[in-house]
Amino acid sequence: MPTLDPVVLFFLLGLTAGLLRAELRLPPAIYDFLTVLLLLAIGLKGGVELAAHPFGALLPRMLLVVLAGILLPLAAYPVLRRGGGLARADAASIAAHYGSVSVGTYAVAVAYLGYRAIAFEGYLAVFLVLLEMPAIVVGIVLARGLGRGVQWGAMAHEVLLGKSIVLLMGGLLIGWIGGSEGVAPIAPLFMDLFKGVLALFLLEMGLIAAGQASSLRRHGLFLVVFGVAMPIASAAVGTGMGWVMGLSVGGTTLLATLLASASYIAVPAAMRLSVPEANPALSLAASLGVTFPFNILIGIPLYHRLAEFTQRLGG
Amino acid sequence: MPTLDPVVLFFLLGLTAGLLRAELRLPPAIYDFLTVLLLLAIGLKGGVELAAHPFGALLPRMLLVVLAGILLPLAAYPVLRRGGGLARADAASIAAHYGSVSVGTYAVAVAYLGYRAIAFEGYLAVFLVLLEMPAIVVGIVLARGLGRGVQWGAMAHEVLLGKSIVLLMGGLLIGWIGGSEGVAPIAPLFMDLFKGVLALFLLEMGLIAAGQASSLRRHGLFLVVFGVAMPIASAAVGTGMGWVMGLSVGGTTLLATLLASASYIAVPAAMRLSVPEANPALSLAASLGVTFPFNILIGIPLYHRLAEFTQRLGG
Amino acid sequence: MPTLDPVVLFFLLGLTAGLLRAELRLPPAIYDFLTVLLLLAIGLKGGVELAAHPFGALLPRMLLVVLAGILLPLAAYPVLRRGGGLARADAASIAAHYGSVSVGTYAVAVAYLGYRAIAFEGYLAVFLVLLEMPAIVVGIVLARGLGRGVQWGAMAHEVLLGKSIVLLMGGLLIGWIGGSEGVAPIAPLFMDLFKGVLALFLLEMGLIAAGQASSLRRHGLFLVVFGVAMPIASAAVGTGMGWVMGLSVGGTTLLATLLASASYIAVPAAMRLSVPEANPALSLAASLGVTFPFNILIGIPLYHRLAEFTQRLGG
Amino acid sequence: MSLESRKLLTIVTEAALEHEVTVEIQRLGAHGYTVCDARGKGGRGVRDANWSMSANIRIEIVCPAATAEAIAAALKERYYDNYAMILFLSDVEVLRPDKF
Amino acid sequence: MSLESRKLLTIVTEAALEHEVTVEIQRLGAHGYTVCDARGKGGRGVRDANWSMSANIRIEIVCPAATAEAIAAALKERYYDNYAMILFLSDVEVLRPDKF
Amino acid sequence: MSLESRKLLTIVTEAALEHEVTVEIQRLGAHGYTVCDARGKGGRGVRDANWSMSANIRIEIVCPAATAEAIAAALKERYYDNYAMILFLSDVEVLRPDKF
Ligand SMILES: Nc1ncnc2c1ncn2[C@@H]1O[C@H](COP(=O)(O)O)[C@@H](O)[C@H]1O
Ligand SMILES: Nc1ncnc2c1ncn2[C@@H]1O[C@H](COP(=O)(O)O)[C@@H](O)[C@H]1O
Ligand SMILES: Nc1ncnc2c1ncn2[C@@H]1O[C@H](COP(=O)(O)O)[C@@H](O)[C@H]1O
Ligand code: NA
Ligand code: NA
Ligand code: NA
Repeated sequence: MPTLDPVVLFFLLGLTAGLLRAELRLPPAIYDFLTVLLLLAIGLKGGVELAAHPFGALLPRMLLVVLAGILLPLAAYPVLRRGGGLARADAASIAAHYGSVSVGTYAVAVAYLGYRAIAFEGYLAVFLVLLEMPAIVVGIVLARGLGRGVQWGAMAHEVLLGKSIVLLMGGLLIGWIGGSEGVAPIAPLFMDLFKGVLALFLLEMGLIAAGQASSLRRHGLFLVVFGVAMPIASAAVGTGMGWVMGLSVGGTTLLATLLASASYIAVPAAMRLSVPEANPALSLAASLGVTFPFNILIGIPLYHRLAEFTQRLGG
Repeated sequence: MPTLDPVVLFFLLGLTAGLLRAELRLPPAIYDFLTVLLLLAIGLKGGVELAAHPFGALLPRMLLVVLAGILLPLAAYPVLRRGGGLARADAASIAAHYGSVSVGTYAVAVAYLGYRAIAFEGYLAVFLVLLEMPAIVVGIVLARGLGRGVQWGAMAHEVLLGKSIVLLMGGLLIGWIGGSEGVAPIAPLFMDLFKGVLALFLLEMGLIAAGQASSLRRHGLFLVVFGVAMPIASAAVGTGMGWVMGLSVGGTTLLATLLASASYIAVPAAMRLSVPEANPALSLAASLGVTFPFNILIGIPLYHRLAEFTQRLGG
Repeated sequence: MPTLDPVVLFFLLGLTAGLLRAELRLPPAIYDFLTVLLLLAIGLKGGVELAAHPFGALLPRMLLVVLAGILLPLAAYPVLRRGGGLARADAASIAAHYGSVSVGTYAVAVAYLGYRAIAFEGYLAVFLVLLEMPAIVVGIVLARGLGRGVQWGAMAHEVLLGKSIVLLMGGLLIGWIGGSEGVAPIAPLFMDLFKGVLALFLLEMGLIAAGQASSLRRHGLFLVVFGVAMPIASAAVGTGMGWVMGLSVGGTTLLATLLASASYIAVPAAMRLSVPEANPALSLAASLGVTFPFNILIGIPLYHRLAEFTQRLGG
Repeated sequence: MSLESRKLLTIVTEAALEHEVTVEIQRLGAHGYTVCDARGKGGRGVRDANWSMSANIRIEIVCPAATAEAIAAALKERYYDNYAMILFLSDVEVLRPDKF
Repeated sequence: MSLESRKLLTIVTEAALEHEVTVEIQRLGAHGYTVCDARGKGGRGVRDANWSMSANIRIEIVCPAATAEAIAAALKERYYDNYAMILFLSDVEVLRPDKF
Repeated sequence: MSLESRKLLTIVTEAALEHEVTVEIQRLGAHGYTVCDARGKGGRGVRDANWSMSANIRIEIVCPAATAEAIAAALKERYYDNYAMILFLSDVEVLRPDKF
C-alpha cells in the first residue's frame, strides 16, 4: 500500500506540470465531461445505498447536516472579517465556499477508503447534496443582508438548478429507483472507471490549482493559514457529528472530509453572479490553492486517524 | 426489474433539466464523441453477428427492408400534406425523417432486450444501415420531383459518406472481418461501456428534446398526433415483416422499433442542404420532441408485446 | 487470428473516409483526450514493469538507446540533403522527426504483441521517453549550427516540458511508485480500455494521414521512398541493438519499431518554433502520410519476423 | 446592392455572464447577438479558459448607433467595477437595415 | 509601413453550410477565409450550439470592396430566404494588398 | 457617453504561435488581448483545425494606432516568411481610452 494513493499522485503531477509551466492542458470539454461522470457516479452510488435504507431514519441526521452547513460559514465569517481584515463581500464569499463542499475531495476520500477496504455508510452522498446549497444562501445573506435587493427567485434557480445539484440529485434518484440490480448494466462506466476518471480529474485539478499560486502569493499568508485551519476545525465538528450519529470509522472520516472540503464548482459560480463585488481570486486561491491540496494530501489521512481515535473512545 | 430501464431515466433527467432551464449541458464535443462510440459499437456488434451468418440468406430480407424504407415515407407524405396541410417541402422532409431510422432508439431497444435477456438476430444492425439512406432520396424526390435541379452527385456523396453511414458501415466491416475473437480486445470500450455511454447520450438527448418544446407549442397538435400515430403504424408494418421473415420475438421487436424510429442525425443534415425551404423546426419537433420520447418510453415495450402476441398467433 | 489487427482496421477506416472526403471528424478535444490516455497508459505500464527491475542494470542500455537517438538523425540528414536535394532546414527537421519516436506506432506494436500473446520487456516504455528528446536537439543543431542564435533555454523548456514527455514521465513515475497493486484501481480505465482507445486514436490518425495526401503528391516520390527505406534501416539497427541487449523476440520487435517510428507529436511542435523556415508539410507528409501507415500495416509484422530470425541465429 | 450603416458592438467578458448579459442587451433593444468562446488577458489578469471560472466569451451585436451606445453605457454602469469586461464599437454596413 | 484599405466581410450562419459557403466564396474570388464556431440568436430564434443542427459559424473574409459586395449579394440571393444568416461589411487596412 | 477612437488589430495565425505572439505583443505595448480558436484557408493552404498542427488562432488587440502599427510591423518582419499569418487593422471606439 503506497502512502499516497495513485489518484493523488495524478494531482501532484498536474500541480508540478502547472508550476513548471509545462505544455500541458486538458481540453475544457474533457474537464466538463470528467466532472459530469464524477457527479453522476457519486449520485448513483449514493442512490443505490439509499435504496437499501429506511429514508425516515435518515431525516434527523439530514437536518443535523444542513444545520452544520449553515453554522460553519456563519462561524467562519467573523474570522475572515476581523482576523483577515477582508471586505464584507469577500469574507461572505469565502465563508460560503467553506460552508459548502467539494465533490473532488469527497471522491478522493471515497477512493482512499476503497483502497483500504474500509466500509462507510453509502447514504453520505445525500449529505453531499444537502451541504452544497445552504452555505450559498448564508453567503449571500452575509454579503447583502436579508431582502435588500437580493433576487431570491433567480438565486434559488441558480442554486437548485446548478449543474452539480442536478447531476448529483439525478444520479441519486436513478440509483435509488434502479437499485444495484438496475444500475448494474451501466456500472462498467460509472463504477469500474470511477477511480480512473478521478485520476484524470485530479490531473486537471492540479493544473488549475497551480494557476492559483500567483494570486496566493499576492494575497498572502492569511489565506494559507485559514485554508488549513478552517478544514481542520470543520473536520473536528464533522468527527463529532459522526460520533453522535453513530457512523462507522469510514462514515465518520467521510463526513469530516465533507465538512472540511471547500467548494469550487457550485459556489464560485453562484457568488460571481450574486455577490459581484467579491473577488473570486481570493476565494479560489484559498479553496483550490490551499484547502483542496491540503485535504487530499494530509487532511483525509488525518481525519481517518481522528475517526479511529474517537471510535476507540466511544467503544 | 424496474419498469423503466435506467438508461431511459437518464433521458428523463435530461428532459426535466432542460424544461426547468437548469444550468446543465454536455460539451458538443462530448455529444459527438458519444455518438461516434454508439455508431461504432452498434456496427461492430452487427458485424460480429454477420460473420456467423450466410450473407446470401439475408439478401431477400435486406431488399424487403429497403422496400419498407421507400414505401413508408411515400405513405406518410400525403398524410402530412392533406392531414397536416403542410407545405410540400415540409411534408417531404418530415416523411424522410420517419422513413429513416434513429440510432439512439435502436440502442435503447437493444438495451431493453438486454436487460430482459431476450435474444435477437444481431444482423439487424445491417437493416439499420440499409434504412438510413432510401428515405433521404425519397424525401428529396418528393420535394423536388425527379431530375429538376437536384445535384444527385453531391447528394449521393452527402448520403453515402455521412457520419452515421461511414461509422456504422465501418464498424460492421471491422466486426465482420475480426469476428468475436478479433473484436475481443476492444470489447471493454465498445461492448462493456455500451449501456453507460448510451445513458450519457440519452441525458444529452433529453436536453435537446426539451429544446424542441417551444417550436412544438408553436406548430401545434398535428405534429404531436402524427409523431405518435406514425411510429405505431410503422411498428405494425415492422411486426408484420418480422413475422414474414420468421424473426424471433426480440428481432421482431427490434425491427418494429427500427421502422417506428425517426432520424435526427443523417436526415436533418441532408434535408437542410438538399431541401432548404423545409423548416427544420417542424421535422425536429416531431422526431425529437415527440417520436423519440414516445418510442423509448412507451413504444418499445408496446412493440415488444405486439411481437409476443404475433408469435403466439404464429406458433 | 485476422492478418490485420482490428485496431489497424480502424486506421484504414479513417484513412478511407478521409480520402473519400466523408463527413467524418472527431472533435479536436477528443483527439487530445485520446492522446493523453495513450501517453499515460503507456507510461503507467512501463512504470509498473520498471518497479520490478533493478534500475542500475538498465543504465547502459539506456545510454545505448540515447546514442541511437542521436546517430540516426545524423545519418538521415546527408541522405535528405544530397539524395533529396532538400534545403538545410527541411532536411534537419525531417531527420529530427525520424530520430524521435511515435507513441501511436509503439502502441500498435504493443497491441500487436498482445494479440499474439508475445511477451516483451515492459521497461521499453522508458526507451520511448528517452528517444523522444535527443533527435530534437540534433535537428536544431543541424539547422542552426551550434550556438548561433539558438535559445537553448527556451528550447530545453519546450522539449523537456512538452505534453508527451510530461505525461509519459508522469505515468512512469506513478506506475513505478504505485506498482501493479497501486495501479490496479485505475487499471479499468488505463489498461482494459487501452486497445479500444487506441482504435479510436487510429481512426483519427487515418483521417489526419489522409490530409497529407495532397502535400505528398506535391512533394513527390523522394519522400515516399525515404518514408519507407528509413524506418526499415532504423528497424535493422534496432534489431541489432535488441540482439546485443539480449532482449526477447517481443522486446526486439518493440525496439525495432521504436527506432523505425517517426514523431508527429513532440517534434513537429518543437521544429515549428525552433526551425521556422522548415516546411512542416514535408516532414508531416513523410512521417504521417508514409511512415506511420507503413509501420503499422507492414513494418511491425516485418520487424517481428526479423526479430525471430535474429533470435534463431542467436540461439 | 444598397448598404446601410449600423454599429457593431463587441463585448469581451467572463463566460459566467453569458446568460445575464444576453438577456440585458435584448431588453435594451438588440434584435440578435453572436457569441464565441474566448480567452485572453487584461487588467484583471490572464483568463486562460482552462475551466469555467477562467473562460471568456466574445459577444457581437449589430444594431443602430443609439442602441449600441445605450447598451455600452448600461454594461459599463453595471459590470465594469466588478467583472473582467471590455467593449468597443465600430462601423459596419448591412444589407437589411430593417433587421438590425 | 504602408497600409492599404480592404473590406472585411463577416458572415454568421448555420454550421451546416460551412462547406457549401466556403466553396461559394472562393468561386466568387475570395483568396482565403477564417472560420470560428459560434452560437447566438436572431430572427430565426436561439441557436445554442448544443448540437450540430443548432450550431453557428462565423466566417471572415478580407477582400477588395467589389469582391465583398459580389459575395454579399450572392449569399443574400441564395441563402437569406431559407437559412439563419447575417452578414456585414467593414473597412480594414492590410499590409499586403496583393494578398487579398 | 464619451467615446474615444483606438485601433483594433486582428491577427490570424498558427495555434503553435499563441504563447510566442502573445508575449511579443505585450512587449510591444499591448495592455491586453483576446484569443479565439479558428480554422481557415489562405496562401499556405487549408488549416482545418483537426489537430494541433493544423489549428489557427484569432488574436484581437485594442490599442493606440502607433502601438498597432508597431506590432503589425514587428509580426510581419518576424513571421510572414515562415508562418501562416494575416493581420488587419480597423477603427474602433472605446469607453476607457486610458485602459487601451
Ligand atoms: N487591450 C485589449 N485588447 C483586446 N482584448 C482585451 C484587451 N484588454 C482586455 N481584453 C479582453 O477583455 C477581457 C477582460 O479584460 P479586463 O477586464 O481588462 O481583464 C480580457 O480577459 C481579454 O480577453
Ligand atoms: N443583430 C445581430 N447582431 C449580431 N449577431 C446576429 C444578429 N442577428 C442575428 N445574428 C446572428 O446571426 C445568426 C442568424 O441570424 P437570423 O438569420 O436572424 O436568425 C444568429 O443565430 C446570430 O448568431
Ligand atoms: N483573405 C482572407 N480572409 C480571411 N482570412 C484569411 C484570408 N487569408 C488567410 N486568412 C486566414 O489566415 C490564415 C493564414 O493565412 P495564410 O498565411 O495566407 O495561409 C488562414 O489559415 C486563414 O485562417
Ligand atoms: Na465545507
Ligand atoms: Na422510421
Ligand atoms: Na525513429
